[in-house]
Amino acid sequence: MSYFGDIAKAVSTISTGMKITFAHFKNVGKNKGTFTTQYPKETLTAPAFSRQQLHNNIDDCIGCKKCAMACPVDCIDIVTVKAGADELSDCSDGTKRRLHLTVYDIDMAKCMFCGLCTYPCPTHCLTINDDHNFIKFERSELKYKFSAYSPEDVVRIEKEAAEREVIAKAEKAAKAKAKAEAAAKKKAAEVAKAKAEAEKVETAPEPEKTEPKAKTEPVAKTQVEQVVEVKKEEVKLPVAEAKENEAKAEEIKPTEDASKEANSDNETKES
Amino acid sequence: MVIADFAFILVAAFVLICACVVVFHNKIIYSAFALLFCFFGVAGLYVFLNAEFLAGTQLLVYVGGISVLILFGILLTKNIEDLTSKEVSTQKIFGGLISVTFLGGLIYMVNSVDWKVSTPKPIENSPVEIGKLFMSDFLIPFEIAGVLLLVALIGAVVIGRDTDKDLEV
Amino acid sequence: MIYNQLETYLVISAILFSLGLYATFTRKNAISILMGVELILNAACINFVAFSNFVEIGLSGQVVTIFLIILAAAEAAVALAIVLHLYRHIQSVNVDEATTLEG
Amino acid sequence: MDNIFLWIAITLGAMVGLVSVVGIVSIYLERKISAFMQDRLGPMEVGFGSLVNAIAGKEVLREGRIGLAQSLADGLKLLQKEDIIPDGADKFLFKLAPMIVFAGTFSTFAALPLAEYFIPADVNIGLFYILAISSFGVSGILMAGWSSNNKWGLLGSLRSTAQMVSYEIPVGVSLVSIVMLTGTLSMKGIVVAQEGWFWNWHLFGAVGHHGLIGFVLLPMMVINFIAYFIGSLAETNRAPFDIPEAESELVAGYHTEYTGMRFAIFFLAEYGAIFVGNAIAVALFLGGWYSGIPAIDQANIPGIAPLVFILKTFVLIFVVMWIRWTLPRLRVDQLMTLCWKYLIPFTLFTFFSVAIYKVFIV
Repeated sequence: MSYFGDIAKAVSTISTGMKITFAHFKNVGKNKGTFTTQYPKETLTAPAFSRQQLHNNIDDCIGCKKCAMACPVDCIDIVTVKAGADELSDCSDGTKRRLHLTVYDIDMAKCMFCGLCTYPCPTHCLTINDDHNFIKFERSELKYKFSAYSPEDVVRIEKEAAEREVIAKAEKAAKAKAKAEAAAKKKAAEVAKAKAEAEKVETAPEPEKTEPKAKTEPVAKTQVEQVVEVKKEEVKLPVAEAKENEAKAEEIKPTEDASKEANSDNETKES
Repeated sequence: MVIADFAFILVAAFVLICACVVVFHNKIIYSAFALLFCFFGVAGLYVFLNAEFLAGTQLLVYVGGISVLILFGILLTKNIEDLTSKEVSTQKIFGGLISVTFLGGLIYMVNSVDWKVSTPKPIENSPVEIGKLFMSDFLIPFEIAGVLLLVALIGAVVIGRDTDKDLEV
Repeated sequence: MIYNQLETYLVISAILFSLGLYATFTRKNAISILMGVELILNAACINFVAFSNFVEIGLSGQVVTIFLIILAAAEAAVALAIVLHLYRHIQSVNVDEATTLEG
Repeated sequence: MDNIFLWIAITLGAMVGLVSVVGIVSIYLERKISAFMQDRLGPMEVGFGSLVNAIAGKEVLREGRIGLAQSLADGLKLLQKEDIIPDGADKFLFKLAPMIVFAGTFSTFAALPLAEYFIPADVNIGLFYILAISSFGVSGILMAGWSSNNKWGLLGSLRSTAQMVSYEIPVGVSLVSIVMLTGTLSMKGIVVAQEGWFWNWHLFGAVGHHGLIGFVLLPMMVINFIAYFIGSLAETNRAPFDIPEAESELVAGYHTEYTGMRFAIFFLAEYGAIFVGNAIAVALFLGGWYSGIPAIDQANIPGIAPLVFILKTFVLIFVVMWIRWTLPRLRVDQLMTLCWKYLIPFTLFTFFSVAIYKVFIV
């Protein structure tokens, strides 16, 4: 009897399966039931805190190279040229900029999206955002160039910097000369003084040595505190940004979220 | 009809070339595939002989069955990389002599005998007529053929089994 | 009018027959010999069908050919089973090496 | 003379066109249906307009396409691909194999009765011819598998051959029942026997022609139809019987090593074989070009008969695809069990029943 029982079982199980697939077949295209997006036309917003694309706001960058040092895979390439006084505007938070960024390249082919480079940035100009459209035809195109200068500008800036350096060197040399002369005069004077106070008391230097030690310790503590405070600010900032992003996403596409919820409902039902 | 002649020459040449490949090619797998095409060409010859039903049978049994069986046999019994088959020269000479003698004799016979030929006329609905013949004039051979097929089926299974292992179970 | 002559078919079948004969004589591989036998059977089939077409004997020739095809199928199946068995015994399908009956 | 050549050329051209169109449409349908059953949308980008624009080098608009020209674009892509022949392959057989597989499928189209006067070759042994010539493709598959010098190819082709040869028995026996009932092997004759209302179709026991006693035939014919349908699935290596090209075991089976146009030919042949298998089912069980309502058939609307036939066939093809995306793959032993323990006994039973009906009742 199991022979016909098997046939009956086969018929019933096959029909059950076919019903399920046909139900799915019918549902596609309606509000529920499609799990994919038509990618180039419509894109999903990446989840909050997701690390996709590095972006540098070059107007705020002071060229400190802290990001390049923090990068574990050395994907950030920075070349700076010293700028003249007041040649560059200040950052949005008031930090002075003293360096021209002739090269600021991030190779996203090397990048491992750890986000470590964004934490040490003192002006918060290097951020990691949720733009995930990385499609390029050549690997070299994945090298994002953030420098605001064209090649001609770079040449000009380097030339100016070199001239300035020459001037600075000359000034320095002059200064050094003057200093040396002054030092020589001083030395001569000291020598004269020394000769005058040739044989006097010798107990004075001991208390002078202990005093600077006592002074340095409180200074160090205050530095540490400052660093901690800065870090706290940094931690707060991304959270606020993320909240803003979420709010924006909700404003723009409430329907999509609703459909997503429906999808998740479907999934739970199926499972 | 020139077209029919042309087509016939094509088919006949195809059959003979394939048969030559079967006999003379060194790679046995090539012989097997050539045999397959030879059967196919023979089916074409049957069509020229107003035997469409037989052509279909030839295709179904020879091309779809026996050729595939032979191919399976080759793949199961040979090292697939080494599919050449070597011949012995003395056998070649004697075999060739006998075959050529047979060929000459047969062709001489074909030419010398005065065949009582009538003009061929295609038989309408030949499958029905063949079926009627099976059920009347050839009933006993038909039954025997059925029994023979059954015997061959069982015999092939029994012989083809793995000597002792399966029989003990 | 080549295609409409009995002699043409007879000659083709004669050539096929002698080729099959040559294969059975010279080949050492058992399966090759089987192929030669199949060629010979096909030559016979062509003869039967040709006579059935050109001589006033009705469809008997075709019926006999069907029996031939049945025979060939049965023969091929059994022969291949034997060849496989031979291969298992002597690890070869060379008929010259199957010498256990020589004593 | 000239007329004959012209006739041959037209017929061959029409058949090539039919095979290609059927292949392209089936591939598109397969992609869409599989997508819908997996909650996707499938190809949506390449419409005919965008394809023309892309070839002409103009800007490609993305709006409003549902991917209608996707399989055509795929074909064009495959045409341009490099033709790779593996070093260890047997070059001659490797090149020959796809042609033979395609020829095996292509030749079967010759006897398909698309309409009463629209049969490329109305042979009086039409059904037998289709069965016989489709077995020619088996050797092509074996050839492809062996010549590509690839273990997966060889295993896949051996499996495929074993499967096709064994499933020819239930398919053949179930078709012989129909032949016995109608008394003809001609496809046209079999279809003409189902003229009239849809209960005259063989699936419903041809009640109209045989009277109320025809209801005896109804269960037999349903069993026959199901057996034939399962058998044709297995003969065309479709899921759930696609162990010859089981991706998880054999990469792609016998066409693992094939690329570019040769692969496309295999693909086309596969879909052509599916069409033929289902077209036979339509012609033998589902009334062929008759729509099932006499008024429509007698209205003499030009082109309605082939349309009805092709529509019915594509309904069955939809079922084939539906099954593919529902059922898991069978094991080899399950495959043979289904064939020898279930299909063959059932088809033999229906065969004897129809014989008894034919001899004693009609």
